Amino acid sequence: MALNKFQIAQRIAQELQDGFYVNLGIGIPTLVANYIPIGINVVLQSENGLLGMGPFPIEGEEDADLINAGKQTITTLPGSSIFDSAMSFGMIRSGKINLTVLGAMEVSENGDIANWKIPGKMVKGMGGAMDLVASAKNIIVAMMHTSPSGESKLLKSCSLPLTGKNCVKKIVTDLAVIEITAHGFKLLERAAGVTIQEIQEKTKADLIIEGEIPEISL
Amino acid sequence: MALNKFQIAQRIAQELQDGFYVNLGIGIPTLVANYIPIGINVVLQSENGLLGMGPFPIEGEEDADLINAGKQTITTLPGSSIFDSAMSFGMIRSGKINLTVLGAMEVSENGDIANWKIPGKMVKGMGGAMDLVASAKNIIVAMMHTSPSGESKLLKSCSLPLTGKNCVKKIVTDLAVIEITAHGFKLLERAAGVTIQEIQEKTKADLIIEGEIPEISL
Amino acid sequence: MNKLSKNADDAIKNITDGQTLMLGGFGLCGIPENCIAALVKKGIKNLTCISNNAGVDDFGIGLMLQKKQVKKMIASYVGENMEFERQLLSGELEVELIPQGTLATRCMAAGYGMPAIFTPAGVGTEVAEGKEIRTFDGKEYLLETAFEADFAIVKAWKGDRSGNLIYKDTARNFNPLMAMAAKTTIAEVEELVEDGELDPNFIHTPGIFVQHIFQGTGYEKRIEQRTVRKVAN
Amino acid sequence: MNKLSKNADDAIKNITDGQTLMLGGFGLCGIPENCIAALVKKGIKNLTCISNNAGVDDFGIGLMLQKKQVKKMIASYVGENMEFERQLLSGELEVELIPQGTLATRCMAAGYGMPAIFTPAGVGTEVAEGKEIRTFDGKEYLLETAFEADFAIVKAWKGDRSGNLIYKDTARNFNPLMAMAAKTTIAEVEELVEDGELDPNFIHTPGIFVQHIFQGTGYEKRIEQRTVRKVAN
Repeated sequence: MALNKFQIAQRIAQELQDGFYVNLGIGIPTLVANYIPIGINVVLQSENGLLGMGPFPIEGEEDADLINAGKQTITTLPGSSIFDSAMSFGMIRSGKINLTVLGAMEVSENGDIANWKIPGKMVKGMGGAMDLVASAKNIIVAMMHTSPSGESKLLKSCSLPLTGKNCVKKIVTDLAVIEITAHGFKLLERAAGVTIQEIQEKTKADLIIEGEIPEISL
Repeated sequence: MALNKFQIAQRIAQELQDGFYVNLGIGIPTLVANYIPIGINVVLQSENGLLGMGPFPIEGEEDADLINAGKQTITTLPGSSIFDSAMSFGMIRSGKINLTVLGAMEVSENGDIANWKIPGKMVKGMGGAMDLVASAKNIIVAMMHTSPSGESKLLKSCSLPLTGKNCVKKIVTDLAVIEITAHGFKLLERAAGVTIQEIQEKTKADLIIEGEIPEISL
Repeated sequence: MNKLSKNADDAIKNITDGQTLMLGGFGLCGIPENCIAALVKKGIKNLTCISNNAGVDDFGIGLMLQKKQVKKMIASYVGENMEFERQLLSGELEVELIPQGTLATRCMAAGYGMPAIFTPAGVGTEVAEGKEIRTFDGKEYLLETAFEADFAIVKAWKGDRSGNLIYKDTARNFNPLMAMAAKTTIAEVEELVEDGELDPNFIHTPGIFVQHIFQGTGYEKRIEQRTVRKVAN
Repeated sequence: MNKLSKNADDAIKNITDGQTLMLGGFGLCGIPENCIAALVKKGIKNLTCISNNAGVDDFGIGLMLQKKQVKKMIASYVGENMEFERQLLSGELEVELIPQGTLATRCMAAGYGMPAIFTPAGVGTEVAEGKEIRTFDGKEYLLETAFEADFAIVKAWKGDRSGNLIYKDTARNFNPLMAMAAKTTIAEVEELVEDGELDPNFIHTPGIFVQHIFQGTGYEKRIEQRTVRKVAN
């Protein structure tokens, strides 16, 4: 059975290591914060200028001056720090963020990602995504395997304008966990009950299959 | 009669305008702070990271954590601010300092300055002087007209390694006030009782003399 | 030198049609509400605006877009604004979308007297078109130039007569960068205090960067995404 | 992850011969006294040190020079140190003197992931020899590369377990820049506090840049130029 978005987030949370500084994008990536394993301390960065992002405020304690990059009201934690946008992207560019999780519209088998523009249709801008994908060493994409109309979002090459080239390291979808290797998409895990054949059918590029492919365990 | 170093500082203080941000180098330039005209408010920058440098502390109140670029204990004033060295030189490079006063070993008629090195003899380093002279729009050199051995410090071209090129706008010495123009040293004022002839004799480049040359009034 | 302006109208009085303005804020957080209102009231036109976002339809820079005061918008994310999208798709509005870190660093470059910076953001994308690419240590970077702006308009929490500013929490964002980056900087503050009331050791923007300052009024501080949790048991 | 070191010996334990170290401070103000003492005690050799100054003969980096632990010194001003001058003129010590703003900005470039920066400092001087010169808007700039350092050793006033640092007054200087710029950063602080005791809004160095932190002891805080005035009447 395919994973729902919460389960995708839960699977990604298994990638967290103690002491990681993590940037979570808007959408499914944000949910990863709810599944941080016990005993693992991670510090969440919000690129508008905060390290140590805490949970949403208690009702009535919202502060317009304290938001995350998704413009949501949030809180700080003991050990938090606030800084300006240049320092924020400074720490991103200099590789201090250990893990970046973001959504995508398309990912290609060489790790290109497209998630900011549909020509003539959607013009929202790239925000901080281009800086993040150009700088982070460890980028995981969280997304549905196919578009609402059933098209594969995993492709030989992206059709939409790119956000970054050769940058994605891993993809976690509702169907599978896939690593981007020098030779293309390598299937690491599959959703419980989902066959390799189904994943291949919904992937518009060849999957590398080596040995037994275990089911995703949550 | 030639000016002493206090009078040189006093003459330079006449160049201050209300609201100026000023960087004063070590030596005679530092003394300028003692002659700020009444009604003129200037803010002194110390390039180690302070705007609004105040006077020396009252005896017993010295704080090792509060020094100026000459490593002297100082104080802050109401309206002061502290910042790191990158921001300090950021404001210098972006031209926010209205006036820079520094000493020199040599100045040439095209505005080159040498003040950081005597090859094989003195190796102290340039500190912030190269940044200051490369960035400031308004640079006044405060120095004796001649070296202790009587050599002119105003030259056709500098013999010592340069600190910066084409940057000095004005020179105030014990003998004269000289402007650097596109055509060379232009004599603006002379010390009381000092003749134009004496100044020319002690200057190793031609002086431009236009009209009456008034005496320096303090 | 007196940096105090009476109010927003006074502070913006030298801004004229066709100029380039930087406006601080991230979304609606930390935006100069008073000055935006004054710009709308005065009806200054053909502006080039540099700001991370373009407000929402009825607040922030969105108010200036409604009045068609903006000729060109330089921003990183504009997804919150339908009027913006309409003007863009119809060709009424010129738009340059650039990566958020590039936006921040091009401000910093201007403030720090650096004519250009190198960033990897946008390499291999349409952002790189027409730009110089340079390889350092095997990695490609774009050469991006410092912004040139006539005015920066920023919002701070507290400020003093010398122009020193401190910001509150994530309302800091682009404000201190833009404050350093323009020919003239206007700061509106929630609370204007006397010199000496702010600790010199905790100033975010030193006064040297600020030419005009005033205490704003009636801050709405609209929240875009009001997210809360229930009180824990 | 635990960033706490027991003391200076513990904090510097991974530093080895031949590495490049950044050391914070301006003159003797804001220098990491405890770590310097530990480096001297351990006798690590062939170091390349990046620091604005080289201490005085019997304090600061001067102590490491006395023990001939420094192979190369990168600094902007070294006029306070006779042993330094002796080693330099005798050829025992390799020295690179660079403008102070260039030193600061090359640190910042490393911390901000910018491989190089442009500065006008040194154009037309021997500092420009062998360097790329580029003209922007009619003005010449040198291309200066970001520093690469194995360790940064900084001194702060207060720090917490997350590695957040605040500095006191002009003891800030190069410390926050170097803290961002090396592969590994060691911070010694006068007062180590629990997370939550420092106001997030007034942190000078966010903890992400700091890998090891400890509370130093016995700070001498030597003053180079004790200048005072008499009490006013």
